[in-house]
Amino acid sequence: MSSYLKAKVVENRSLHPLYKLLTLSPQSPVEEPRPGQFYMIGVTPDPFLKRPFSYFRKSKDGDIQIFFRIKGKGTSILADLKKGSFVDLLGPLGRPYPSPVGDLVIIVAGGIGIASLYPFIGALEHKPIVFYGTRSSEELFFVDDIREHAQEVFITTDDGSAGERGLITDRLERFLKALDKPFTVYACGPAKMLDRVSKITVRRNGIAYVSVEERMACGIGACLGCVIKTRSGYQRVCREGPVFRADEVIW
Amino acid sequence: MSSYLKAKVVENRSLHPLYKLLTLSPQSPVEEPRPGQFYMIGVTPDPFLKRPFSYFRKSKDGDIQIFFRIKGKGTSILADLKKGSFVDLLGPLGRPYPSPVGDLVIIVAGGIGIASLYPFIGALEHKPIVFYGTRSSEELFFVDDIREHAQEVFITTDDGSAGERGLITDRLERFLKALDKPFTVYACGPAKMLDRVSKITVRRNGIAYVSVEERMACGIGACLGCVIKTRSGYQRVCREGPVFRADEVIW
Amino acid sequence: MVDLSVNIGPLRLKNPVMTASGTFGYGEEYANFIDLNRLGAIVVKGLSLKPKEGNPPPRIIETPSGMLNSIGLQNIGVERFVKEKLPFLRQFDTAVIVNFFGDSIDEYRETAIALSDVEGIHALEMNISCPNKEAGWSIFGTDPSTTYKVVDSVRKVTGLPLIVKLSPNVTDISLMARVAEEAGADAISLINTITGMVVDIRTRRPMLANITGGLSGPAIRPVAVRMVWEASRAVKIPVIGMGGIMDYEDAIEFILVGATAVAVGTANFINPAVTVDIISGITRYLEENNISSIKEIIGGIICGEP
Amino acid sequence: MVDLSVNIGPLRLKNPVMTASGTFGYGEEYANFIDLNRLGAIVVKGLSLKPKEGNPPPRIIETPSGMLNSIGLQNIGVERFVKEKLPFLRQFDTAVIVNFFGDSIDEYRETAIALSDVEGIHALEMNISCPNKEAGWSIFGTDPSTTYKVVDSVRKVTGLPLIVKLSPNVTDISLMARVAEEAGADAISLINTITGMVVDIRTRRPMLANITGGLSGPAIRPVAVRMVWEASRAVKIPVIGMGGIMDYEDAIEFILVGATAVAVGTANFINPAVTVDIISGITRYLEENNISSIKEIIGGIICGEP
Ligand SMILES: Cc1cc2nc3c(=O)[nH]c(=O)nc-3n(C[C@H](O)[C@H](O)[C@H](O)COP(=O)(O)OP(=O)(O)OC[C@H]3O[C@@H](n4cnc5c(N)ncnc54)[C@H](O)[C@@H]3O)c2cc1C
Ligand SMILES: Cc1cc2nc3c(=O)[nH]c(=O)nc-3n(C[C@H](O)[C@H](O)[C@H](O)COP(=O)(O)OP(=O)(O)OC[C@H]3O[C@@H](n4cnc5c(N)ncnc54)[C@H](O)[C@@H]3O)c2cc1C
Ligand SMILES: Cc1cc2nc3c(=O)[nH]c(=O)nc-3n(C[C@H](O)[C@H](O)[C@H](O)COP(=O)(O)O)c2cc1C
Ligand SMILES: Cc1cc2nc3c(=O)[nH]c(=O)nc-3n(C[C@H](O)[C@H](O)[C@H](O)COP(=O)(O)O)c2cc1C
Ligand code: FES
Ligand code: FES
Repeated sequence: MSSYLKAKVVENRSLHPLYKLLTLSPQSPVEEPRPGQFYMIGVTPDPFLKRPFSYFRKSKDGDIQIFFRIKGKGTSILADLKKGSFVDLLGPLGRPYPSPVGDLVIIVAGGIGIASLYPFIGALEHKPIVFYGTRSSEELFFVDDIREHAQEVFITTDDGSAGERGLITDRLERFLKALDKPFTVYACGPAKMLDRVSKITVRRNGIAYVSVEERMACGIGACLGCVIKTRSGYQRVCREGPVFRADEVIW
Repeated sequence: MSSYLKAKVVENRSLHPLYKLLTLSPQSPVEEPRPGQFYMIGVTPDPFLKRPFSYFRKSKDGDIQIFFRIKGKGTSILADLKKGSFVDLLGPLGRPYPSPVGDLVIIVAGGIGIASLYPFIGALEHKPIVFYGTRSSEELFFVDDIREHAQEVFITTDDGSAGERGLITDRLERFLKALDKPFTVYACGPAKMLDRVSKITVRRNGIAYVSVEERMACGIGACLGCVIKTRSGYQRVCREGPVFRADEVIW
Repeated sequence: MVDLSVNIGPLRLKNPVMTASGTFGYGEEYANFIDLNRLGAIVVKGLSLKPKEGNPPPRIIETPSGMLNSIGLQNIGVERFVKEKLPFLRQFDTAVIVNFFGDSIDEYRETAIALSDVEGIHALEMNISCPNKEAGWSIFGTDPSTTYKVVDSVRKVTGLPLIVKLSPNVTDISLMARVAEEAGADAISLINTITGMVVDIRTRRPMLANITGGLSGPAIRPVAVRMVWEASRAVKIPVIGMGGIMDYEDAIEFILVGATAVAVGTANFINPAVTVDIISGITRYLEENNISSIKEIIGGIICGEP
Repeated sequence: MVDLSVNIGPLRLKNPVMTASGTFGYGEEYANFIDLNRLGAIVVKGLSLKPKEGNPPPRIIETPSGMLNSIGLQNIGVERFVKEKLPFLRQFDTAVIVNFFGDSIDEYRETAIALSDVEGIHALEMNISCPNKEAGWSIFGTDPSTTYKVVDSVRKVTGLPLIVKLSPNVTDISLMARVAEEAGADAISLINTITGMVVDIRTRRPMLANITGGLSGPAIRPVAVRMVWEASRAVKIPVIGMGGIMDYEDAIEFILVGATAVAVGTANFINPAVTVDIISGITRYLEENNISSIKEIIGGIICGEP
């Protein structure tokens, strides 16, 4: 059950000029979010529509944290929110990451894609192997936390300022070539990355789940605005997703 | 010469739940305002249009002060402005109160109408007689200041909580009946009050100047949106006004 | 207690607040957020005889005080609606109005027939803002004679209250309102979305895959209010007003210019409980103004010298 | 240096940014805030042969992301304009475009004649969104045959570049664009305001004394962009795009969908220096994208699969 309520800004911390960690205290009871689910967050009257953000984690006080990157108008307005102000919060929404079947879980995060995968990494029974690619070392976040909950963390950056220089999908591909066990991949990041992850995984007979993005209006399945093309027709990212089986999605 | 510039909110003080004293520090040079002139003040993108406010006075530091009453959407947004935020400021605009010809100046202020008359009272060569009417004692402001610059101050309130109970125009009428000298009236307040002031003054062969209000878009005479009906046709409040000879206005 | 009930032709609604088609899914999406029993009526997403896939994404984009959509009338078709969605809606003491469309006069008629004897459907709303395959895909609702024909053919096959939903993309809304009335509509509803487009100057591509879409939300409200005012003066049948209603004040505004009921669309995306907030607000407004029935203020605008 | 110049038929503008009629007075009102020499063109407040008083106040009201106005075409008339306002405008190295209107075909023609041999007027823009006293005060620009007649009669009496300003309150903007072209327009401009209204629910009175007014500002931009796109694909003559342009990005959007030039209206009220900000912004955009002439991106929208 999702709810619609006011939430108070407890903190809106800058982790980088473009990345913020927003801590929200819901002013009425809310359902426990599960990794992979998201919230619609807004301030009226501007921006007009709410924006979707993944559940990132709970703060020490049990408040909801959102980790976001400033992209355009909506995220700029959210980035300017002061402590003590209020937002409209709708959620948790969408389907969470499904539990893995086997033991070997591979996580692939591109950029801000880490936001939705972070709580999933922490919640897994068996420590996963994490692939995390970003532009540069400055845009790598929470790596120590992740290491704690991971068997191993592979990092790539576009500029080589941390980990290997190059694409995270190339690093993943190399890794999978050397792997001879069944595995499940969970990926979140830019569409191009997800497409690539999907192809690589299929080639190695693995299963991949991807968390995809699309512009949203309602967030609750009512407007049919957020569809992506899948083998079973257009599916709503906010309702059937945001997590889809990669081989279902038509890129 | 009026200018368009950013101004910083130095203070936004509540004098009453509905009245605020806003202190603005212009971020570029601005022309000296004259009593009766006004500014268009806005914050983008909401409210869409700027709102007109009279020049009230200078702060000790030489900043511009605006005294306003919360009426609707625009004034509510201005009322919430925090210290350190910025507004768009256009002005000073319109024609100031003209200098009086004789010695006897009578000021008639209704409610927030005091905002535009306050600096005029202080600037007069000969101390005026001030009539100041409001709803109740709580909505009377700056009376001590005014007394300092006035020969005499007559106060009325709707509920009798300060001064006489009743309309300020009735008090004015009584006063004028007993007067046998030439006089000039300057009035600002609700349209009904101005109409009444105008009629009373005409009857006593006095001259009256009224500062009128109309909704505005441009503030600089370009849109023809702010007209009032006068004996010489529609006139722009922002350009030919806001101060008009009372006998020119068709109420 | 104030009386909120209104009549849309033969259909009695317990209050004048309904949902706008396409913004409220099939009702169930909002059951988490509001008690559906409180609504005057639920108008469901537009149906066609057969399921329809809709347009490719991206389908929506925010605009100043509004949004564009190009859903392309995606829907599950009459059969699945009746089987999968209607049973849920029958539980509620709220009128169910089925919005539908076709790409030919025949399809309109067949769809109306398929919907007409189904338990739990209380009225039909025909969306005529869609392309006519028999006329070069021009829009049914922008040509008076086509509008007459399609409404007339539906009128002849359904005994349900028939609401005709007008397109605002016309020169003369009064004319279209009169045509719908003459062709036998029990009520008209307006406005549907106004066609618009947005281009991304970085990629130089339209923001919607379909290039154009329909503008909704408060941006269009002044246009909607004007059209409802014009239309309601042109016809005797009840008018359902919509377009940018965000709160009870907006709803009252539509009622004052002549709407017997109102529909709330895009506002549901901003606040999923907005419809019940509006119903409470209208109740308060009537109480505070000592008005015993909402019917007293329908068309209650005062024009002319004060 | 990027080349910003464009041609509106026979008229060459140094850049594509002009002011929208009625929002820039007679130019002088803005001389405090910007260097008028920088503008592509100044379009002055609509003139009629004789002075016109306009509508009673209130004449304006804010709306979500926009405003309604019912100025009622108040103006000082051709004679006073030429005597009192034009000498000031002649000082600048900027094209002066005179917007005008009439309430009959004769008045349009006579006004055009009166404006045609005056030094310092570089083009005429005829506003056809106004009531025709010979046709029950219906709007000239909403009927194709009346539009043809009035444009044709003006075309025959003026040698100045003739811009026809279209009304958006029509079913088919492409048709109106073609009619204007066929009747001899050198260019078309659009959109004028969309008719709307707002009611005060406290007093139950319209917010404008005239009841209805014209909606402008960013609220209408998606509609304007769509209409400019449709119109510019329908005609060969240049199109001047306007409606809700607030910044250079919006201006580029209009140019990408086919506008050769743009006009900035309501935005002048928000920021009296916005026109020069837009000119600078366009210059920067072209430089950053290595585009040497604005002409290269006119109609440069990319549709279809990426
Ligand atoms: C289920 C889901 C979960 C998300 N979780 C997060 C998160 O945890 N942290 C985070 O930083 N971002 C997340 N996003 C992306 C975030 O919603 C967008 O970055 C945001 O909506 C952009 O809004 P804007 O107004 O700043 O940008 P706009 O000005 O609207 O657009 C800027 C750019 O962002 C793109 N964009 C706009 N809306 C979306 C959207 N809904 N999804 C993807 N791209 C969009 C636009 O196409 C454009 O390229 C998530 C998106 C979805 C769908
Ligand atoms: C030259 C001039 C000087 C002014 N000086 C002051 C001042 O010093 N202090 C002060 O508190 N107010 C002043 N006003 C009035 C002030 O501009 C309005 O109260 C304000 O614009 C209301 O905006 P809003 O958005 O809060 O109200 P809205 O929501 O727009 O409207 C609320 C009510 O205010 C009325 N209103 C809206 N705009 C105006 C307007 N421009 N003038 C009068 N009534 C309006 C509306 O009709 C409505 O009844 C002045 C007005 C003018 C024209
Ligand atoms: C996402 C979306 C989908 C819509 N789908 C339909 C539809 O299927 N049938 C229809 O008649 N109108 C449809 N509409 C139009 C609305 O019912 C309504 O007429 C319009 O949005 C104006 O109201 P609003 O501003 O309150 O949204 C849709 C509108 C939106 C925003
Ligand atoms: C206050 C005002 C007055 C206007 N007067 C005229 C006019 O006299 N003649 C005309 O053709 N258009 C007139 N217009 C329409 C504008 O020129 C323009 O077409 C319209 O406002 C859309 O552009 P915008 O959204 O940038 O304002 C007027 C618009 C406004 C807001
Ligand atoms: S955002 Fe409305 S259906 Fe997904
Ligand atoms: S506000 Fe535009 S002319 Fe006065």
